[in-house]
Amino acid sequence: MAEEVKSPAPPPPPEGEKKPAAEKPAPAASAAPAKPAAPAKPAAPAKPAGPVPVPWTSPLVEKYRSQYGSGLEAQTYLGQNYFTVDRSLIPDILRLLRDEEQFDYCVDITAAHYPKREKQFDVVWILYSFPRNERVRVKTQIADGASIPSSVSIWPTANWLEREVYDMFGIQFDGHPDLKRILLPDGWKGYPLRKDYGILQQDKEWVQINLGIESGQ
Amino acid sequence: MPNFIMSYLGSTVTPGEAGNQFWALIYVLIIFAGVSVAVICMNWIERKALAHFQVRLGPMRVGPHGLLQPIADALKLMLKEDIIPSEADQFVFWVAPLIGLLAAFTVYTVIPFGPSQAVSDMNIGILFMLGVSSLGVLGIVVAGWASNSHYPLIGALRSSAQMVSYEVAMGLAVVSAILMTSLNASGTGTLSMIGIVQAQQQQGVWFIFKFFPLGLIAFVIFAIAMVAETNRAPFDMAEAESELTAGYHTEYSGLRWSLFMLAEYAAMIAVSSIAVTLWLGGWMRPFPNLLNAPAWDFIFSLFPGLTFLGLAAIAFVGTARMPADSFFKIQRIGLAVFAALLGFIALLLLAIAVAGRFADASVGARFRDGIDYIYWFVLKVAVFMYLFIWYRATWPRYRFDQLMKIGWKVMLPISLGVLVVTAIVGVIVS
Amino acid sequence: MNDVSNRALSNLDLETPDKTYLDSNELVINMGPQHPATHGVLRVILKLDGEKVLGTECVIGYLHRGVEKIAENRTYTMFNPYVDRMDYVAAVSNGLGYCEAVEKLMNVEAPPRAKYIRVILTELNRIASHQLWLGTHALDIGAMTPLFYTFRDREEILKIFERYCGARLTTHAFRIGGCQYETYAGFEKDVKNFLAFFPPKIDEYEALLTTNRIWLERTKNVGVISGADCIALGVTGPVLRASGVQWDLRKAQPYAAYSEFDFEIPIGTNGDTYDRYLVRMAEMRQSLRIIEQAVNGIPEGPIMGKVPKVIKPPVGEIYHSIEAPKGELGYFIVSDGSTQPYRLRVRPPSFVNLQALDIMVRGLLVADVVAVIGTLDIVLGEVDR
Amino acid sequence: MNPVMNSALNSGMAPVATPFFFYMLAGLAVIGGVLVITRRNAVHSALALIVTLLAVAGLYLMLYAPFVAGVQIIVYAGGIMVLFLFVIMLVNIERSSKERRFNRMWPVGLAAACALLALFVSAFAKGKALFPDRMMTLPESSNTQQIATMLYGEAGRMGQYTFAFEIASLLLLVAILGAVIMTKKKI
Repeated sequence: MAEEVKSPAPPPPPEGEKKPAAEKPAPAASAAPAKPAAPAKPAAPAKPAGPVPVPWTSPLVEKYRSQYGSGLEAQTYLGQNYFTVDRSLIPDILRLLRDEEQFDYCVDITAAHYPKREKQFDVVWILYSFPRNERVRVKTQIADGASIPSSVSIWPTANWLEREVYDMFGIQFDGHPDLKRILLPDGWKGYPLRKDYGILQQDKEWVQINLGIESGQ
Repeated sequence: MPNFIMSYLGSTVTPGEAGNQFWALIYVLIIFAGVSVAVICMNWIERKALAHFQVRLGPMRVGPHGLLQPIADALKLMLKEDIIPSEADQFVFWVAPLIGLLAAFTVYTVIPFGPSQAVSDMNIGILFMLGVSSLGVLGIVVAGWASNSHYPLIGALRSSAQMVSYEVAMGLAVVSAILMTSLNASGTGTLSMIGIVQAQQQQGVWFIFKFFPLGLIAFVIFAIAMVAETNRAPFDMAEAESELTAGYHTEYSGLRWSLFMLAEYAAMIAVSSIAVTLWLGGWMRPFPNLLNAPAWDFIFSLFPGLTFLGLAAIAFVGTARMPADSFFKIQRIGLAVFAALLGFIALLLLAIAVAGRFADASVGARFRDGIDYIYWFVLKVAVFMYLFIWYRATWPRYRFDQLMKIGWKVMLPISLGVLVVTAIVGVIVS
Repeated sequence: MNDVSNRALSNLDLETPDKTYLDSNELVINMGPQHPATHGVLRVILKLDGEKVLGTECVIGYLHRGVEKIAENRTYTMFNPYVDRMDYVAAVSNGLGYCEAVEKLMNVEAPPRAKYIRVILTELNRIASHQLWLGTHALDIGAMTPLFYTFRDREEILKIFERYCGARLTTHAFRIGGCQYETYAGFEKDVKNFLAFFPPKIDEYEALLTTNRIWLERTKNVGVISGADCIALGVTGPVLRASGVQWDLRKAQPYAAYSEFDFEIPIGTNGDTYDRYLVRMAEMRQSLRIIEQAVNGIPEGPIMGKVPKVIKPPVGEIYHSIEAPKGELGYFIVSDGSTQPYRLRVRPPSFVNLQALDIMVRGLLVADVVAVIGTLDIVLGEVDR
Repeated sequence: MNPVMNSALNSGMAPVATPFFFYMLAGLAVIGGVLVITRRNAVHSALALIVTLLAVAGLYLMLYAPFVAGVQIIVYAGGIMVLFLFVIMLVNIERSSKERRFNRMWPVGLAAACALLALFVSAFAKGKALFPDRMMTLPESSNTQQIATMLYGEAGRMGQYTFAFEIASLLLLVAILGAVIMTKKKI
């Protein structure tokens, strides 16, 4: 019961993360619109590839690139900018973004699981700057079991958001004041948003002990 | 035998004064039944009135316009399982509602529904009333403690602090009214409930209008304090359902819970009676000294009958307006019977009024007057009851500290000031 | 800023020393998950000194349904109705955010008429959500009557929803690429009737509350939070605006057709419960303004954009957020080019706003906790997802 | 014949002041007092104390002192006992009920009780000499006014106890202020 129901169509580990690096200089101009989602609709069914990320150029990026070099990539996809940074740069980049670039509002922290990749997890910070009215995402990849510095000291709002990421993916945040499960009960085993966790799977032991029923399904 | 009954009915003294214990017992039973019925009526009226304040219908299913709803509720509560939490203090849990009920009902022994329509005219009447009604808080405190649960405990703490605090302002307001009773030739006042009303009669003015606006201020303070004393909105901190689920009676259910409700409503009627007695002339009809011709007596004695006639008319109109569907047949018949009953009572009262006018027997006239007194008293109390409902529909709830602030920092100084000024004015006038 | 983080971080010591809490003045009580004023199944552990709140801890997740996991196992179209079940009092807003996010990911755009319909319904929904908030909030503070008034008037909005799409609460009104349904005959008349019907009703609510002494005492200077604290804690929506930050995604980063309408962003000054009340009341009036402009200027044309039968966005990821009645509602979608989202993350405003509860209620009384929970306007379906 | 007047005449002036009522109230007071000191649970003790206080109030009534009885109910049963309960509810009943009830002071207490008993016995024995038999006159209705006269005096004349009363009031006022100052950190 536990394992047999996997997602009906197991999604292939996307290479979307690798692809941009390869195709970076290629047909950028044609597809990527500058600011809003362009009215030009792709004749969708025919073309498999939609718009692709293009390099993001701005003074901000130049500054950071000169500072950190290869550990940092800046791209734009559909008008949304994001950094892909090395895990080791994370605390510095986040703090700089808040202190110097006025990204004072941490909208969200989340993650995505790519089980076939060596570094299984993408951790994503979505930031917003009130003075600049601008969003930016910061992405990093970490391996299963690796931890990542907590950003609670940068944005207090990260407290619950990181707890949720921990709850759902099992990613450890170093320096988090109270890293424990938030949505699931404390004794629960398993991290439901990982791809190897089936949609009908549950912690049967917990359910039987705490709810006194055979199965929660 | 009729002579015997008539001698009671037409008596000029209370049974307590006469020292007739059997007669007193009858009065006690009548009052107990009357208050219980009043509470049931109040329950229905509150639900209906509140519903209409809030653009809904209220009970409509049990009986025509939900008239039998209180009875159905009472039955349900009596038949419910009596749950005592296992961790509760069994004995105290059991005894707590009785304390509240006892305190609420004992008060009625001195409430004067008329110059002789009271169980007893204690010479410390008002003191006794305040004292016994203050015992009611014991029931609440003890109930909250015995439940051995947090919300009831907080409710009990709030309630005890609140009631003790508001008793102070209440007592001072009462004293300023009692001071006014001493403004007569002999210079001696009275604590007797009947005496207080008679003092108003002698001075020819309700104390609410005495030394305007002093009497009015004292009355307003009392009117506010009595809402707090009875734990009603907007001072219903002790049972604030959004904060403490149900406050001190969270763990209570069934009959025990209904005893709390009974005590609460009985206490509401009791404090309203105090207010009516002290400031609104008690049983007196309007302008008893100005319009004192026998013809006026007769006209005013028609009021009880006319009131019931009006109620009967409302019920009849309600019957006529019921949908003609056969589904409503029983309800229609029920309402018609109810209307007829009201009409019958109305006719009876009118007959008594007419008989009292034309029968020369003094006993008959006194009997008529007795009904008159009770009618006016109940009418005045009913106004307060309606105000209680109105408050509840209109106002949000005070926070506990704000409540205490008002009690100690606003009401207490004002009532103290009113007391002092009343005393000074009284000395100057006399 | 540091001050905020310290306060938000300071851990609660909720241990009861030696079970003799009655001895000391500290009392730990559980508010919820079954409690009349926690708006669902929120459980707040309160540490009290008498009635003063020393600290709180929220225990959430009682309504967790794994919406994000479900999304990974459903196609984009199939997942659409699920979003209605998050913030079920503002289902239309949820649907709008989701549809727009997927549209953005597919790089298509809804036609103008669909956008106008979306705006009308979303703003009606905002009013309905605020009405529900007002009723329950007032009930928490002890005023029973506004609840019934707001439910009476909310019915008019739900009737419009029902006529439009058949459902009243979980409407599923929009589809990826536009709207499924053309407006019904008389839609505009219904909306215009509502526009005439509702302003006096707002006045009625305000007559009951705005200048009510008790209401003022219960809400003024209660649950104060500064704009800087709001930003640090990620609090958005009316709570942020009541703290004096004039920020509304409808203006800051316009979506749907909001850039075409003239409206104001009401803000408060003190960031207390009363200001949040005023801001939401003003927002209802502004919503009426938007609806009026939209219904008068609604263009003719198709209601569905050119989207394929099978929704299959290209590989990539997108974050799109809208101004839901509670705050910023965001969708972060990662697509692997298949018909199902590879990862779908919902950024729920209620969840993030609830985090501010602790610093808002410290030092207040139990009664204020109830008021503050009410004023945060959380929906547990969205907090727990 | 009017039965009302009849019964009033038959029962005389003091229908309730019978030995039965006296012994009932006195017994209640004693039982309550014993329960107060023997109950382990402080709330039970407090309830027993309330019973005692109410019984004593009844005895005051029998002594034609209704004002004192009323004050007893208001102040002691209604006010002070509520505050007692208020405090008791905040202490830990479970732990205090496990503690030893009688500490080392019990011989002193016993001695005091014995002395009191001896006093009562001697008073009872010499009662005839100390209190002349049946000298007490019943006031016609109430002694409230007499109390007032003693405390406040009559027109222009100071009462017997006016000075003592005012001193006591002042003392209480000082006590109130002291309590407020001690509990309030900032005024």
